Amino acid sequence: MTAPGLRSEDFGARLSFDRGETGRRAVDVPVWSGDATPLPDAHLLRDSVRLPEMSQGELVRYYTALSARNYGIDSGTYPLGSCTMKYNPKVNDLIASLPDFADAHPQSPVEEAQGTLRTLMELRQGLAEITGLPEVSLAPAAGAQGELAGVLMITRALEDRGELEQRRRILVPDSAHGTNPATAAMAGFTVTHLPTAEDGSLDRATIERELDETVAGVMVTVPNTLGLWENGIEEVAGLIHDAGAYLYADGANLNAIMGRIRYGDLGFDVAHLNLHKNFSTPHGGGGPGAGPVCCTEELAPYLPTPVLAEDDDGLVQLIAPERSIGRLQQFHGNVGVLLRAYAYMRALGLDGLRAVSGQAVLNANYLRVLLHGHYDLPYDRPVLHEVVFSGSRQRREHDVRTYDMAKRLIDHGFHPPTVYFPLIVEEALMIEPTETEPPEAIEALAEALIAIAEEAASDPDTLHGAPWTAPIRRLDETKAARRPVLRWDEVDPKLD
Amino acid sequence: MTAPGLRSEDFGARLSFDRGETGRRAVDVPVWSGDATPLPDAHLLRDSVRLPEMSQGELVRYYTALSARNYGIDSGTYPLGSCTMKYNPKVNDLIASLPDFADAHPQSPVEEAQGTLRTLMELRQGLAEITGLPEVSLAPAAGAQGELAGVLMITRALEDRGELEQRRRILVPDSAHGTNPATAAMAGFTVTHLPTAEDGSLDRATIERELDETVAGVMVTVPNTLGLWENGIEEVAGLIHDAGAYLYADGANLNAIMGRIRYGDLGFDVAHLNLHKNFSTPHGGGGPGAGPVCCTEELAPYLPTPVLAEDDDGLVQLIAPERSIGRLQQFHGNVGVLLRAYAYMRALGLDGLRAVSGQAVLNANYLRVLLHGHYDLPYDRPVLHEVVFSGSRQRREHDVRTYDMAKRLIDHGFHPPTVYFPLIVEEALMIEPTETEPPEAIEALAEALIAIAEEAASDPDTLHGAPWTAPIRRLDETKAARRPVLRWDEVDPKLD
Amino acid sequence: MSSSLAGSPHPYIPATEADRARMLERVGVTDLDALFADLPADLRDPAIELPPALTEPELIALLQERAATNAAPTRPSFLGAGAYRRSIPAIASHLTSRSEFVTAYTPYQPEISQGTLQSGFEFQSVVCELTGMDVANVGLYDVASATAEACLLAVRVTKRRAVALLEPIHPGTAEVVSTYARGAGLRVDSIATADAVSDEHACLVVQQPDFLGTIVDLEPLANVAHDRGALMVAVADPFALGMLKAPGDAGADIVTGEGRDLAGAPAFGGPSLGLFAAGLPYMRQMPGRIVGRTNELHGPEGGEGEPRTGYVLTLQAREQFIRRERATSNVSTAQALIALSFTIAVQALGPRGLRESAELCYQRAHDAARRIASLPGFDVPERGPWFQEFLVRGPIPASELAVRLSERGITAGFDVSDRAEPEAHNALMFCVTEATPDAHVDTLIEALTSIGDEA
Amino acid sequence: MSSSLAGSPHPYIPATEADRARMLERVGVTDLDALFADLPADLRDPAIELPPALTEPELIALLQERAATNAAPTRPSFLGAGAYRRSIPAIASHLTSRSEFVTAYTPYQPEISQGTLQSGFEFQSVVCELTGMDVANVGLYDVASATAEACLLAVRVTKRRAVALLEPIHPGTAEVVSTYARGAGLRVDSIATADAVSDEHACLVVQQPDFLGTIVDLEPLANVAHDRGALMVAVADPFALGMLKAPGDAGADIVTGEGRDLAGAPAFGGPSLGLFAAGLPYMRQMPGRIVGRTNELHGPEGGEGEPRTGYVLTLQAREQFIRRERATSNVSTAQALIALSFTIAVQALGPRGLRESAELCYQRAHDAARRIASLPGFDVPERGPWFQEFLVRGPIPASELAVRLSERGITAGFDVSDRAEPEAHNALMFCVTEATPDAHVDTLIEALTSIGDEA
Ligand SMILES: Cc1ncc(COP(=O)(O)O)c(C=O)c1O
Ligand SMILES: Cc1ncc(COP(=O)(O)O)c(C=O)c1O
Repeated sequence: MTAPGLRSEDFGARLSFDRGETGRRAVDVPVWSGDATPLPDAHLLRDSVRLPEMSQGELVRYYTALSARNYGIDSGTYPLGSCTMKYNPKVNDLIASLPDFADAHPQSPVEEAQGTLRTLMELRQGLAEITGLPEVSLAPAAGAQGELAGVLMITRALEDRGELEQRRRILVPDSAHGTNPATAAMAGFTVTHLPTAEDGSLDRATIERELDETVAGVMVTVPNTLGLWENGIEEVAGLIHDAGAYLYADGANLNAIMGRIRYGDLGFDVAHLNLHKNFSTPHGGGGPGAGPVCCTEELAPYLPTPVLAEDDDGLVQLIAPERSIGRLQQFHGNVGVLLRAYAYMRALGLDGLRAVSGQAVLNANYLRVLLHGHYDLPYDRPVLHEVVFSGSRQRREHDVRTYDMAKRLIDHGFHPPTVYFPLIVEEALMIEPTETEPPEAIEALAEALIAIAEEAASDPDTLHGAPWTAPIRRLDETKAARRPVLRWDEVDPKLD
Repeated sequence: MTAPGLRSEDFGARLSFDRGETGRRAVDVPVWSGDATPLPDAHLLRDSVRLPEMSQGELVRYYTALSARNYGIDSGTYPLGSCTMKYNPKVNDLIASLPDFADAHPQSPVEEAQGTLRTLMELRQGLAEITGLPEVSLAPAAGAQGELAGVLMITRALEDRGELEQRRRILVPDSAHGTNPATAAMAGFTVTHLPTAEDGSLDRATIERELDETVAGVMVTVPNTLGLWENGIEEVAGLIHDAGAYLYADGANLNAIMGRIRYGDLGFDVAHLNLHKNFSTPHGGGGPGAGPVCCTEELAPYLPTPVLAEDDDGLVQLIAPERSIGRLQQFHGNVGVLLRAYAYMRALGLDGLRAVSGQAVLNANYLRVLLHGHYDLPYDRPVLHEVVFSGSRQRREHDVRTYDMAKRLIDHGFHPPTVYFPLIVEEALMIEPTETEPPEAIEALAEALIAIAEEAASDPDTLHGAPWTAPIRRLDETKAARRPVLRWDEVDPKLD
Repeated sequence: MSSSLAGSPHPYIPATEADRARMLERVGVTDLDALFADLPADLRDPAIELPPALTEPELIALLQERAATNAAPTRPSFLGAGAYRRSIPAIASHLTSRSEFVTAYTPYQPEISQGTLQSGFEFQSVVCELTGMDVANVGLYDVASATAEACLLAVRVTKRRAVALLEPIHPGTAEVVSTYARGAGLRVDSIATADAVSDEHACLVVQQPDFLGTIVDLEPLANVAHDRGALMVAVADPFALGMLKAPGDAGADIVTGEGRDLAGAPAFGGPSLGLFAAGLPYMRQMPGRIVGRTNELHGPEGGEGEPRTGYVLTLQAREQFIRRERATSNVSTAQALIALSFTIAVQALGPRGLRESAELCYQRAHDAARRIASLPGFDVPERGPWFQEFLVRGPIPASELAVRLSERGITAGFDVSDRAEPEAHNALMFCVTEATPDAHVDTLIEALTSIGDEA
Repeated sequence: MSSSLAGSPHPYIPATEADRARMLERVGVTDLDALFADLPADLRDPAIELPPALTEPELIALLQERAATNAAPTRPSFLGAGAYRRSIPAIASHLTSRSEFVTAYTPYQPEISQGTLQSGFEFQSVVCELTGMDVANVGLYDVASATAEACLLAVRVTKRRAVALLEPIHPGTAEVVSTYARGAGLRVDSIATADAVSDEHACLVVQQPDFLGTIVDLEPLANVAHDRGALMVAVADPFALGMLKAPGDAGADIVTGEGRDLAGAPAFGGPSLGLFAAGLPYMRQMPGRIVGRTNELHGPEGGEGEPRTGYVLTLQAREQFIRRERATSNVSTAQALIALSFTIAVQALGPRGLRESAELCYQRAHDAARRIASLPGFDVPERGPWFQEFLVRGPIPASELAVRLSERGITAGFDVSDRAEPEAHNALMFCVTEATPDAHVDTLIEALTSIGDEA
């Protein structure tokens, strides 16, 4: 329901830069009327900058039209596995935008920011309780930065133990998210991949074989990316510690177990959480998130700066831990996201968090049984927060790929699940409904997927061409990568 | 881009009441934990109330999906004649929602509301300057209430002159908006319609004939609803005053003349303005608006309560004028709308307001020349802020009605213009582009209308069935009126 | 400071000088002024004094400063008397701010206005449920003008020329009824008991809870009105209807109410929202716009699909733009966006949340009243069961009590000391709702205690 | 108070008891606990201490109270040092709050993510224009981590194992570079002049304006870096780039920057927004996500229409989810929504508005500095041309000056008195921008005058 030019046959061909008219402006700026200071020398200054010139109304229409070409949680079910796309309470946005919070300057004396700091302190305490890991830094800006923090903490601890030279390996399951091996590599380690056993848990024999004095740590996602409990992880923890290595938890999947079991109790030394997933802060089209890192007392001295501590006057202070790995950001992390997470934690309390994990797991299992038989289920056992099917049968029998089936789901009004991850599942279809979907939505999703499985047999071409009803059809990704066009000015108003 | 159930084949069939599930809730409410007071007697209490039961996420999705079934200014060109649908600056919403403004209690002692009152006082002064009518009440909630205020002021003035018994008629041009005669009737007058002359102005001879000692006043829209200047209105004003009657200006079309000519200077005694039109406060799907009434010193004692006045201590007070017609609302008018109007006035200043009227008029004339020859133009002369075409030719030659052409415009991505108003133009097509549309948009609108005129000849059935691309097709309005279904509970989930 | 770059277009006006030149040429005139040639030359371009234009940052700064000269929202205040601070679910303002709702106008084109229309139908449904009535419109300006319209409806239906307002009624409501009545040449009688209703009265208007906060037993009043051939108009607080009997179930023929406080912040009284609902017999006499449910003439997919449900403005033959001087009312633009917020807030609360909120409000108000009544020198005279407002008499005159509280940073309850009701004598009317912070009540009690000690 | 109606579903969780029973039956288990049977029994359901759940009104009240214990936004503050109050066009927050943007995730499905993707492409274009570079990604966490990633890129490209940071650089940036470098086993040299760049350095990192506010002539520095085979990394304030030469035009190979302040409020430092742009040769070495422009494989209307333009994530072979331990970076979720707000704000300002804002900021800061320099006892030592931050020495020690200002309700400039640069000795660094209210500057001048008088 948008106007010509905004919904035209080729909306994407005209960027803001191609719209408007020279001389138009969307806002005015005050003019300095006092004594003028001469500008710096001309060679330090620029001539001009090319930016769109649009009136305010035009610019508003352009971005409003762009928004209509997006699908979010508020549009419908968004069962993207591993991403925990759940409803984002609006009250949290309201809270984070309270002017006293939003306008706080990061260099403020702590006395002037106690409202923010006290809130973060309580969040930190809550996360310590929930993970069973008593020490926390809220600094990491996202999961991957939390991982980096955790691995660097292991580095520093080994260094202090004088074993860093020798321990150069980190073990990572083959089902892990790509950030795990990438992080280990960024921290200077080599990565050894651990295979997954038939039950979907780590292969114990391999772990026992690999664990030696060259291992710095093991990164395990719990529950794992198959949506399964990592059987015997508490025993594996013992083995790892016996070998002198550390056990790292990728806590991105905390939604399955919040309030029910704790990383610390299982023997993990350090974990990161993805607050934008489990604590329901909006994903924002790819951030901002927050990836707090939680650890044992042993690793606490290495936490990234800052951490929070109450001083004798009852003031919450920003502290650099004794042997900190250092800062991860110029300031204190994505505070606006942390405030939202705090609000979420307080809106739920312990019972609420347990209700979250209970319902999240029930929803995934409900979907599992509804789809049972229609798609291959490589690890056919009860799941936790998500379930990973395989489209192998459809590929084999009808030359229809999971990719096609995912695209077809768009025509049914759903955001597709995660596909082709975890890598160990052929034609993976990784579905995480989350607790905020009503049963009706899960049933509708199952019906759509069943219809698609039938269509794979009856009318594969409809799947190959899908989606048919989205604002745009399948795009030429190969061309995008082969002949990269990455900014306006390289493009004619109409490409090619 | 919305999920099943939200975009299903028959979205409208399921109201919020038909969604969700017994027991769900979208918010929690605190429970009283102190000493409980017994509730009043049971016969004073209700058993229950039927309302939807949805989780928060479900309710958000439902209304988000509803919003996507609407077209606003931010969606595209909205050339609804007489309604002045122009871009609504977002900064005005920000200002009206500043907590110190938004949370002000209407019964506050004036000392506690000077921020609001001072701002309203300056708005009032600005409107007095712009209309040339020195006294103003900001109380009326919309144009029609402003009209009522104005006519009642005339009533009171005549009463004080002892002529009310005798002056029972109000003259209203046949091109007037329906609120004019309806208002006159509500105020107890009989309405005499004045015909429009060939040039689109009032027929002078009729006025002269009708003006006698039974006439209380004359309501004239300036510029009129044909988008035309009311030729000789300043002379007519003299005649009216000579006859002992008052001259009322419907100022809904102020956008054409802001900063260029003033009702007071033309001889009007009283005028209302539509701030939601000319001062660009959002129309909100049908309000809230604001319809201040402005008048001469003579009529000032009759203004509706409250008016604003500064006292000796410099405090702005809310005052009841001496012989006020009384209150129009429990409190002080649509203050949130008035704050936005003030912000608009300050963002533009006099030069800006003149630029508004200049461009609004240029845009309408540009459209007039672009469409010239394609549609009949009953009053073929330069226009002010809007232009009224007629679809008579298309009706006569191709059995295509203006209604059909308007619906077809939806398929082109535009909101249709006003149709069948003013009543004196057969198959009227009343187009007001406003100054906030860029020339490109006006050209695109003209192209679409020309294409439709051609289609009327070549493919009338496509017009008869239009729109084809909207969320819903033409609705059965006759059935709606004959068998009214006006609330949930009278309806089955699926109608009929 | 003023806007920079003279001659550059204003941000709200896209056309540039070059655009303008091109358009003027096409129109065939030399400059903008030429477009205004029809206007009388001697009156054109008068001197107009307006403050200089401000850029956006200046505008925000100015109005932030201005706003700060209002009392801060954190100041304890016990004003009610027609406007009540409520806890509005956060999703209401989020959803209501969607520009598709905000920047649309009256849904003249139903095909691209189903958002406004369907939510208008939701609103009507909610209002009917709350009030216990058959039909509601999509809202009028405010409770007072809605009540005036109710009186006019009663006059049209009964052909009688007077209306009766039962005291205590909000003085603002009474005044607006008088304003509208004067135009129509009607008599307005303010009456102290229902016995005063006569066969000259088109209707009896009763406020629920009444202006002094008391819960009214509407049923006997409705019986009296009906006995005398008058309609019963209840002016009810929709929030209180979360627990109070629906006026329709107590015999009301028309129910009006103020929806603003359940839609958002008080905003110094407006935008307000007039609720208007009536019994089926009065459907075609209703003022204002009404949304009806219907279906497509032809289904989708080239007309072959099953026709889908949709919503339209209906029963328009009542309205001014068709009926003109014979319309039921002149109302056109009303308060649609506020009605949307009201609908979402009430639906978010849901059946239990609304009841619980009303009871919470009731409990908190009664608790505060009890605490005040227990202070030496203070008295809380009751006139019957009440909801959220209560009368307080202190050891000093009411107006002085208000001043003393103000000196302590507290805005006192509304001064009702000059009213006729004996309980109001020398009293301030305090309001405590579910949204009044506990700390504010504590502050009040402390202040009253110390004022009591001083007296 | 706590949430009412035990057993009733939480507002964030739709399933009711009845829903749950039905689902459990279908799944074939008796209760929720049975779903967790795989978890080690002895560790399940540990005691966890969390504060009680709050309803929405309680939550809002609590956090409003909390927020009020921060300094009010109206308190005059002259802090900069990496975070700057800016005038952000109101449309930015309006548009950024559209839930289609807010509640989407990384655009894995381009067909229903063109909103995020196309605006990502807009962002890249804006960043390239501002920095004068060829390629930008859709943003990293913040300026400091972006600069660390720039160093890692330089290391990958040059195969050298050290980086040089030219002082004065933001200490936070320097620290983060060290954090990342330590992991990669790199040396970080803090250098005072570009002469210290050697052929061991992968890059020279220079901040523009530098940490003490001075505008840097980048070109000679880039020449030195290039002479020694190092890349030139400029860490530039994108707002200052409204008037300063684009680092790309001065020879920079990589440009990073902090976008937060042009996107919205400081938010105690975050959400932040790391800008990252580079020359074409480094395209396939870039960290983070990149949007590319392409077209449909088949056009609309059953494939017959002309293929339309669209946007996709591209060059993904660099990224962790494909490349795993050989990725250019581990970054996944970044700061997309802040990048959107940045894009809209910069585009709303437009070419002239951005320049005018930068100049306004420059003029206002210089005016304030001049006024301070003229006060007896005060001195504003300059290190060269500067933008918005200036050093102030008073008649008393810097830390004491800060305390005295604080006592007068003013937050002083950032304390740089312990730095090595001679001009910073005993100085506070004050920041005045285009958004600092005039009244705040006046208050400061008054306060400094009286402090000067006392000394
Ligand atoms: C299992 C797992 N680990 C780590 C991450 C990385 O988190 P982030 O995207 O916040 O960096 C993700 C999500 O992307 C994930 O699903
Ligand atoms: C010419 C004219 N007069 C009066 C009105 C009535 O104004 P409102 O809708 O604000 O009551 C309108 C608009 O509807 C109008 O166009």
